[in-house]
Amino acid sequence: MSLDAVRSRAEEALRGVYTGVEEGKGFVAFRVPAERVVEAAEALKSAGFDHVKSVTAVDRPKEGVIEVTYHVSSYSDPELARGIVGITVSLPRDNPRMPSLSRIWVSAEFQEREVFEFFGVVFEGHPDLRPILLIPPLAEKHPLRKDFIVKEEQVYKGGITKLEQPP
Amino acid sequence: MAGVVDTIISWIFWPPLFQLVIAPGLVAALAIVIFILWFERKTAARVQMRVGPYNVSPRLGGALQLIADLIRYSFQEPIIPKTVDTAAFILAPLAMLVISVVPTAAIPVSPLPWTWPIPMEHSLLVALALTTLSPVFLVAAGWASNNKFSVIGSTREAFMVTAYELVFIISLLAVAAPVHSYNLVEIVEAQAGWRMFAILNPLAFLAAFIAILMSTSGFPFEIPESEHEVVAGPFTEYSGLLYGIDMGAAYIKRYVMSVLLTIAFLGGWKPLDPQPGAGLLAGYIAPLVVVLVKATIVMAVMSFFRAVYGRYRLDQAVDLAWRVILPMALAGYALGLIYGYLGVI
Amino acid sequence: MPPRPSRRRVPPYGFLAAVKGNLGAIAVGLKYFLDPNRFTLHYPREYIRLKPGYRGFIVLNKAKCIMCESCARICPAAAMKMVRFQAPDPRRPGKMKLYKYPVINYQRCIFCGYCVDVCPTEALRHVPAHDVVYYNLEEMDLNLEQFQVEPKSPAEVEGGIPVRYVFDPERGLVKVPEKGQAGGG
Amino acid sequence: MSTLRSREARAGPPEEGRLYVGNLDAAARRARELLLGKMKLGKLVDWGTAFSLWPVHFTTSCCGCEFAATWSPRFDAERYGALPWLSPRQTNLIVIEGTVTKKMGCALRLVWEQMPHPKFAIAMGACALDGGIFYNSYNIVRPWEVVPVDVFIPGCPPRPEALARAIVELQRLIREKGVASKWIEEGEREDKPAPIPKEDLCSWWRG
Repeated sequence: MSLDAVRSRAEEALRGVYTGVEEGKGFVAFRVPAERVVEAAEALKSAGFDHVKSVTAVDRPKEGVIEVTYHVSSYSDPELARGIVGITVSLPRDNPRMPSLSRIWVSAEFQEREVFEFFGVVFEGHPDLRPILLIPPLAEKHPLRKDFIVKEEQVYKGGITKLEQPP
Repeated sequence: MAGVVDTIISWIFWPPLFQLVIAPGLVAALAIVIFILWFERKTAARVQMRVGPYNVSPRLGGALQLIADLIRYSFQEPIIPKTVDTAAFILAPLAMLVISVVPTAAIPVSPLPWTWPIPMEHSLLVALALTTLSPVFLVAAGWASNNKFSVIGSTREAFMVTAYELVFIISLLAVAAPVHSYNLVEIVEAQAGWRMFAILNPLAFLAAFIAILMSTSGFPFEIPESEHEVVAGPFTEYSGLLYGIDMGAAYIKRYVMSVLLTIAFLGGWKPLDPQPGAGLLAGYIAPLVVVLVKATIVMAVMSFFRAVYGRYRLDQAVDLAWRVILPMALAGYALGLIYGYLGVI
Repeated sequence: MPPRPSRRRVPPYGFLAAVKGNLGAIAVGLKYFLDPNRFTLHYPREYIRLKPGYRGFIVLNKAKCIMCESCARICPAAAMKMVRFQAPDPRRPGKMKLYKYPVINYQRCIFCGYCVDVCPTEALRHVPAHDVVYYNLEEMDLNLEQFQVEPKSPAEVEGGIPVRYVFDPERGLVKVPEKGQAGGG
Repeated sequence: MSTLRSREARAGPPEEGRLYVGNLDAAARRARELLLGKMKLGKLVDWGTAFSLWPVHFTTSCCGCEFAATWSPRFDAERYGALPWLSPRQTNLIVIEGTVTKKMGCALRLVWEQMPHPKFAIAMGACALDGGIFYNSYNIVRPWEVVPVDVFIPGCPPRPEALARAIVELQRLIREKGVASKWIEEGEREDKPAPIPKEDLCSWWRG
């Protein structure tokens, strides 16, 4: 109920830009093409969404895309604070590049760095695109991509011991 | 034989030496500070429904805890970083320790003239002047450490100095006004019976009490060393014995100021009244013990506040000092002037 | 739910309120100073006996184990592993049989109790011991013999007194000695 | 990082033009022999160190709650003389609580180097021993690879009694093995070598 107002405000701002809508509980996401994301972000910012709550990404190796989602909300407008609006961008997996939104929302800066080091998404125009949590040899491997292998152990310890008597 | 013993006793109890080195000077100060630190930890624990230091000596209730801490500090590695000014870094705590004790030379503990280390007419002023010296070395210690936290802590200490020194001096002058004298002996002699200045002039007493807490980083005003904000304030780089000296010097300063407070406000040796011609025991040791017991009680009350109060911010403390405590001290001084004009004492 | 604007209660302000507040704080401190309600557990001399069902250290009863590997498979930290032995089968003479038993590595065990829950024959069970520490890492990686030995709580071994805490409506938590038997058992 | 100046002075010959006050080196050695050999100072030092373990706590995970509970009124660990202190220069015990990531490993090493000898370390919880449920993570180090750990506490997280037991055991270790007095006798405590050198840990750190 309360999300409807947020949704209508966001739809009004993004009219003509978005290509699809997904809705969850207290959350609505608009799919935006990568080349128009700056335009969409500026429209949302002028509509009153003043900060980014989180920047996340999902690696989909079968479809060959990495989807980057910005969750934006508002502190200044209590009506908009009732819901979270997402803008989702699909990027090609072999060369994920998109314009940085940290010029529009300053709070996106650190989280874009995090997405950069964990998924390898390059944010063009980011003021300081360095790894933030990982240290250099690991930061180039992008550990949250699906093709990064973590070591697993089996349930057996050692080999098989030959005994004369049952243990 | 008896002559030899008498000579030795007279050498030990030679006032300039005895007063500075043994009591109420360095040795008594260290003993009382060790007791007070233990008392402080136990009091805080008691109010917080804990036990406090205990297992080190279960029969004494953990009274040896500070001895253990002292031993551990003495035999730990004294780290002297390469970036510090070595001479100032080492000398500042030592100077602070020595300077903290020096005011006891001006504080008489008995009315008999042969017990005064330096016979002087304005002993209150001299003692006050000497107590204001030690913050300089605390600031120097922080400055010599060449560490941002030390420098911040030193700056906070400097702010606090400007806030409390005036309060302390004015509130102690409120005692000198009604007596028409700066001589501590005359001030004590004026407080006969229950007419001690803590009761006659509670405003000045409270102001002086809070000023002591502020000057020695007592718990509500533990701002220079507040460990949640600046790591350990001016002592961030100090380790081992030097840190022990640093901490000890702050507490010794509090002790010396408590002795001064006892003399000026709480009647000094007053239940006793040594007559001229009294011997060593009745004329020197007994009044000294009374003064030390009173000063210890004052310090114990200060330690109790650790368990009650939270820490002030720097701006709150300075604001409190200038806006509340300073007018209170001035009102106490005015009260002292009225007493002096009316000749109450 | 969006945050609702809360109405802040403004504390009383002014000189008299400050004096009253300070005196009240000192009075409360004095009350606890004079009559402390100290409920500290003197740990090496006293200890809290754990209730049944506490997820303490784990011990194996080898006779009950049916070598199903469920415990090793469910372990989220890969702390429980199966050790394998090949030995003659007592039922079929001349044939060899593969025996598998779990062992545990306390370096990794997070005491979640999944292995105990999943064990179909209750061969694994929790022991009410929780205050065991080690000097080196090697002795934390148990072998099959060590895994069957029931670990003892050092406080119990050293002859501590079991105590328990009850809630007193006036004084809060109060420490009382455990009823019944003292010492171990 | 930091040196004992007297050790530097002892190593080299006295420079010319300096005020040279007797054989300070030999005097110091004789004083040390007298104090340690004849007056049994070592036992006193061990006693003092054992009952004055001031922990600096290196909280990175949930074990910090249990650390707080150990110093709370119910399991008051100040009974052992252990006072939590937030400045590493004045402490002699570090309690490593929880997962140490690779970036935090450098911080752990730096804090460890700030502490004066003799110093001790307690690793608390499954994450600090072998990673716990993060055993196969790409971004953790084991604290015992970074600093020499004296006592290990299993658990996730351990109960406060377990941390209290670790302190009691550490006190026993110090008093039985004489770790603190050994440091005075030999000048340097023999550290178990940490497997990861500092250069690898702090390669990213520009400080």
